[in-house]
Amino acid sequence: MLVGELTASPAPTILLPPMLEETVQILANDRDSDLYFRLVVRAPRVAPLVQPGQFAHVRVLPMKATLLRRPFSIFQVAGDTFSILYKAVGQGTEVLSRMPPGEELSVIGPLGRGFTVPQPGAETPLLVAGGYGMAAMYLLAQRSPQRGIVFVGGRRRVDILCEDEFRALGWQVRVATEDGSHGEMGLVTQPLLAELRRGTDGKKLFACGPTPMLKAVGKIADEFQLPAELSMDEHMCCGVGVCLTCVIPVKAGDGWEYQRTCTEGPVFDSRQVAWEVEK
Amino acid sequence: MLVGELTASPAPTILLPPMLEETVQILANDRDSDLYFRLVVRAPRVAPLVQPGQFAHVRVLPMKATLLRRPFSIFQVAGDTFSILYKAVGQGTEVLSRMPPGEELSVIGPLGRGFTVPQPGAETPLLVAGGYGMAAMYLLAQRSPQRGIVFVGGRRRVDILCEDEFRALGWQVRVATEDGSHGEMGLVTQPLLAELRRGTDGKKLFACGPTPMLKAVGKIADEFQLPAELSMDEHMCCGVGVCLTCVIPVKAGDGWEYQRTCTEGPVFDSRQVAWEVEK
Amino acid sequence: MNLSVQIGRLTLQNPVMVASGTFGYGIEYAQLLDLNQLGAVTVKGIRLHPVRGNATPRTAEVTSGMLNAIGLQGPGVDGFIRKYWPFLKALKVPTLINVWGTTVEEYAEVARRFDALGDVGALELNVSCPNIKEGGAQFGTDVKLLSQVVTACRQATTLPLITKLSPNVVSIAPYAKAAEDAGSDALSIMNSYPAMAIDIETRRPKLANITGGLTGPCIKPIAIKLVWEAAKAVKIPIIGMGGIQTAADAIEFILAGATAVAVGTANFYEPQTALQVIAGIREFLVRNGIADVRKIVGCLLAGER
Amino acid sequence: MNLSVQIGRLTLQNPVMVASGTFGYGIEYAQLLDLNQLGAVTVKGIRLHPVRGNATPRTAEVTSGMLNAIGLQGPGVDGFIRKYWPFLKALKVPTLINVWGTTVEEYAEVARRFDALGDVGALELNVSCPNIKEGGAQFGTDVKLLSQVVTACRQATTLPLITKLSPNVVSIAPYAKAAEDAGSDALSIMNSYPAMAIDIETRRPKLANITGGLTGPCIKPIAIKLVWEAAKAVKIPIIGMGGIQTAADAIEFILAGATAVAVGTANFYEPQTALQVIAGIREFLVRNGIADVRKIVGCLLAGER
Ligand SMILES: Cc1cc2nc3c(=O)[nH]c(=O)nc-3n(C[C@H](O)[C@H](O)[C@H](O)COP(=O)(O)OP(=O)(O)OC[C@H]3O[C@@H](n4cnc5c(N)ncnc54)[C@H](O)[C@@H]3O)c2cc1C
Ligand SMILES: Cc1cc2nc3c(=O)[nH]c(=O)nc-3n(C[C@H](O)[C@H](O)[C@H](O)COP(=O)(O)OP(=O)(O)OC[C@H]3O[C@@H](n4cnc5c(N)ncnc54)[C@H](O)[C@@H]3O)c2cc1C
Ligand SMILES: Cc1cc2nc3c(=O)[nH]c(=O)nc-3n(C[C@H](O)[C@H](O)[C@H](O)COP(=O)(O)O)c2cc1C
Ligand SMILES: Cc1cc2nc3c(=O)[nH]c(=O)nc-3n(C[C@H](O)[C@H](O)[C@H](O)COP(=O)(O)O)c2cc1C
Ligand code: FES
Ligand code: FES
Repeated sequence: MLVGELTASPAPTILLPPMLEETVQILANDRDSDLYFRLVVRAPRVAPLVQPGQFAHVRVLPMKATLLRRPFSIFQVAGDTFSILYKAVGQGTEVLSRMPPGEELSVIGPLGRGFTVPQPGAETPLLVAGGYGMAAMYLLAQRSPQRGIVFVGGRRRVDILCEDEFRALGWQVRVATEDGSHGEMGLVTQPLLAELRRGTDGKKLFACGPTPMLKAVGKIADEFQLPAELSMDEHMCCGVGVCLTCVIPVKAGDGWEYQRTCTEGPVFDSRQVAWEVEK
Repeated sequence: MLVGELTASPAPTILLPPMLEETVQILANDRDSDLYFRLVVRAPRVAPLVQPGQFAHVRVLPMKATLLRRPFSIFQVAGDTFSILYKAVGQGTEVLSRMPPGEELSVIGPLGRGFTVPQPGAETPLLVAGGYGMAAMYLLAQRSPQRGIVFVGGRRRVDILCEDEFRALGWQVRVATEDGSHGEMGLVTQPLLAELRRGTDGKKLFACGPTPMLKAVGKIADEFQLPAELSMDEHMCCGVGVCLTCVIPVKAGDGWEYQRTCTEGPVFDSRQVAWEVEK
Repeated sequence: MNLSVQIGRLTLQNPVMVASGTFGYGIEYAQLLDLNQLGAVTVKGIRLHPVRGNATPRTAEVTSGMLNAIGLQGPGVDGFIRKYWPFLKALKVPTLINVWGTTVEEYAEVARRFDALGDVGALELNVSCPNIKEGGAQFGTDVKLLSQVVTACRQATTLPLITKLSPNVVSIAPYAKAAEDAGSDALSIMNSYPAMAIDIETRRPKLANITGGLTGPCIKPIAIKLVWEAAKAVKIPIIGMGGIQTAADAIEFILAGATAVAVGTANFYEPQTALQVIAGIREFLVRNGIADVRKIVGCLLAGER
Repeated sequence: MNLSVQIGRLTLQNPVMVASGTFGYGIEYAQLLDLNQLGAVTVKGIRLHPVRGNATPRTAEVTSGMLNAIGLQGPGVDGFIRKYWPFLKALKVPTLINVWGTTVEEYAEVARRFDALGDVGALELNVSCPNIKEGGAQFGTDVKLLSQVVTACRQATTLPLITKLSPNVVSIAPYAKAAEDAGSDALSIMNSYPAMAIDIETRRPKLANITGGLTGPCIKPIAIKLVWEAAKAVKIPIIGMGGIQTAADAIEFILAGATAVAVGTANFYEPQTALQVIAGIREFLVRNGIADVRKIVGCLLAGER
């Protein structure tokens, strides 16, 4: 949607993806494993607009002295509902995990620039996901007409989410856990490297997970000269591009500039990320 | 209880009534009429200590950005429970009114200096109550071996609480409402004046309600030269005497001083209250 | 019912604007609310040249508020005019340009550039940003420098000038007076308050910049007091801000002496806030039988119990 | 595990005390917690003569905090000694006397009286109360007056002297330094911040005094910053306070540079707070394998990413 359409201006120059604010009702909010939960909401206006890799900015209304929204990747979309897969890590997610069906949340979404969905005949997608990063990866796998391989990693067995669901989509799944309790023992980049050593032709990487993992995937993409799209995880206030909180260093011209993960991202071409800029 | 007992000090000089902090469970929290609710809590440690006119300082835990406790007169005591009769007027009482049985509150109590319970053969008690002031009056009526008359007043019929319960205790009840929807039309001081004009011998006034009502009762006590005990309503922070928020002007020597309603009160001898001090 | 107010020669259709740095350049929120309903849009602080801003993390959440140390990232005057001005110019409501610089001359130069642009609603001189080493708060905590900045800008433009004061002073009255005397048409009160938070597990400050500015509902009682004090000291209108979430908050500022108000941090968690505040002010006036919002500006009843 | 810390020549068994004006004279809380577990008890501000205090309403609740304008009601030195000292003297933990006056001489006279009393733990000079017309903050926002007060008290007593600084200054460093140079053994940071709230229905200020002091969790980020800044400026220990509710809050102050902390407003809603904070600090040290709380004082890792 062109923002210019909203005004009488003859000079609309900035393209913004469609977004809106919606009060949504919780349909389900169940524990998946350990500290992970799946939240399903009825969001007839937001749900149809979602692209893989986009996120919803959620206001957990019962929090009173904690005001900001929390960003979550959109995990699944079905009819007029969408769901998120979240880990209870702090105040917001803990309060969220105790909210029963029927209660309401305020959502702004869908937000951000998502992944490029692989088109038929394009590169074979290799998805790399750590922890709750599997959420964004799932929607990408589901929407991708091209099947590929998902590499999922985590600390322990409980951090491996929706493995069966990836298989049900017809994707291969390679699992690694740091404690070896499930799949290969070690980091998720190990099975990825093994796969790439077998050949890199026509492959493309997509990754979502903790920043060290993204950095490792970026380095691997560099080494093997493969395209890679990384979904970056930064703290966000507004989620819509006004506050300039969520920036990462991105190459620009001869140097670099700060770009917003909520607007120019969260998905960035790995070649653009200026990892070397020290904070 | 002598605080001195708590220390090795040989010079304990200040008497403080027993109080404690207790986490209590909500047993019932039902609407009485209109905006009035009755809350029953299991408070095995606080309940046995309560004297009529004392209050509980209640922390409504789900309030997050609103931190202070709320004071409520203790309405009824039964076994290891006590109840309060409260009106939902603002943030705290509204949140409280939505708390279901089973949830917990933190209570400090019983606090303050209560009413002098009429002893057999002493003056006939005339209780004057407005709105939620009926709560404190009920416990006094129940604990008083001497029966008397309760004058209850309010804006409308819904502001007249526990009328039947006063009657069940064997007390006479005279009702006045400002809109005439129940009992006499007008202020509660009208039936009181009518009663006093019939004779004042051996009568003593006890009052709890809005400040203008207390002031009127104080004036009537003065005119008829009757003893009166008034339960004063002031905003409170600590409830235990440390913050000096809740003070009212009280006569002292030739002049007056600020005394704490939470500690020297809430019940004051009406002759002591320095109404004439302008704020 | 009149909601319109006057800031210098600028007329606002209602007294509720959005605060600089919390609303980008307007366009970002265009899909979420009707910008043409606002009193005005104030854009993020602009200096002459593009600014990269501070390292991250740039914000931290604190009790009933947040810290930020963005470091005034921005596209500079030219970048702004190219990227955002066509959109803003087409709005029916005025745009306020939040201006800063590292020298008095830079403030004046930016003022001149916007004067030449035409159609700008007003300039808001940010002499109170706590998050940059040069410029910003240094001008706002020194009465002489403050006078110089305002005087220089006054000479550079005929646009309405609003001086955005720092809360971080012993008494705000002399600063308010100095801005008025130097030709400011209005004051904005307040900017964020210098503050800090520490992550006890990593033992690091939560902000890369170590310190940042505190905003949100937690600062409202400080802001109300500053507006009240400044209103007693000057005759020019005041734009009150700091923690506004509801119409009641806005009315508190207006009673304290603010002619208009701005919604800041609340935009981040509830983009509809400004519109809700406008509706709520209207309701309050109706309920109290007041036909004009200007009738309640500064109408605090104090000392007359 | 060592929790004890040193404030001048005074040893505290642990670094957690209660803040002046939020704990009365100790005795009021004696039934609700074991006072002998505290680092110290600080009593409500005392001047030479009894003080009636301000008119009511004296407090108002605000978002994540409160305003107060008590006006330092108190029994004066003699009244305090007669009514409260026998109880306090018998405690195993030191009592800190919060002292104020309307003249430099009065501060010194009160100091002399408490010096003569014996057994007092320390004097905390309150030069920062925002709620009285004479005295209080006027001494805390003028470096020269501050020096005079501290110097006069230093001459009047050999008791440890703690200067309680005002937050309401452009930079706290010169005040911290002035107090240190004049012989203060420690600093308390911070007192309440000047603020205000209005009841929009009655259009009156919520406090009879119009303005009051803001305290509670809402001010913590401001207090942390002031402690950090002061700690860089002086060598004497700092007692940090402002919004402490949890051990994490207290540890934030300690990392910023506080040797001890005080719990204030939180006492009102949760009298056990100070004891919970002590337990939590102990737990934090155990969890991090630190044997002595003094090892983390000022250990903020800043600028070394
Ligand atoms: C684009 C994007 C997509 C995300 N998708 C998911 C997802 O699908 N599932 C999921 O479980 N989590 C996801 N996260 C992380 C999620 O936003 C945080 O876990 C959550 O905000 C933590 O909130 P809290 O109140 O529980 O934690 P607290 O630590 O109490 O939060 C304090 C502040 O820090 C911010 N914060 C804390 N951790 C993170 C983090 N990792 N990333 C960003 N902000 C953070 C919070 O938003 C809040 O402002 C995503 C983050 C981003 C940026
Ligand atoms: C000794 C005493 C006994 C009381 N007994 C009862 C009772 O039995 N039943 C009952 O319904 N109410 C009683 N009250 C009043 C009750 O405390 C208030 O209605 C309640 O605190 C309102 O809280 P809120 O959060 O709903 O209102 P808000 O207006 O949101 O409260 C804001 C602040 O003002 C204070 N406050 C507001 N109204 C009053 C008031 N009338 N008195 C004191 N503080 C107030 C609150 O405690 C809080 O600190 C009593 C008050 C006192 C002092
Ligand atoms: C993230 C952020 C960025 C800000 N940037 C600016 C700015 O560029 N210029 C300015 O004058 N004020 C800036 N401010 C201050 C706000 O305009 C406003 O004065 C302050 O946030 C107080 O209002 P609030 O509590 O409603 O947010 C910024 C505030 C925030 C939170
Ligand atoms: C009701 C009240 C009364 C206070 N009285 C005094 C006082 O007498 N002397 C003083 O130095 N500080 C006084 N203070 C300030 C506190 O000691 C403390 O510095 C401040 O409250 C900040 O801490 P907090 O946010 O934990 O409350 C008072 C604070 C409150 C809330
Ligand atoms: S979160 Fe505000 S700009 Fe990205
Ligand atoms: S409420 Fe604190 S002294 Fe009475």
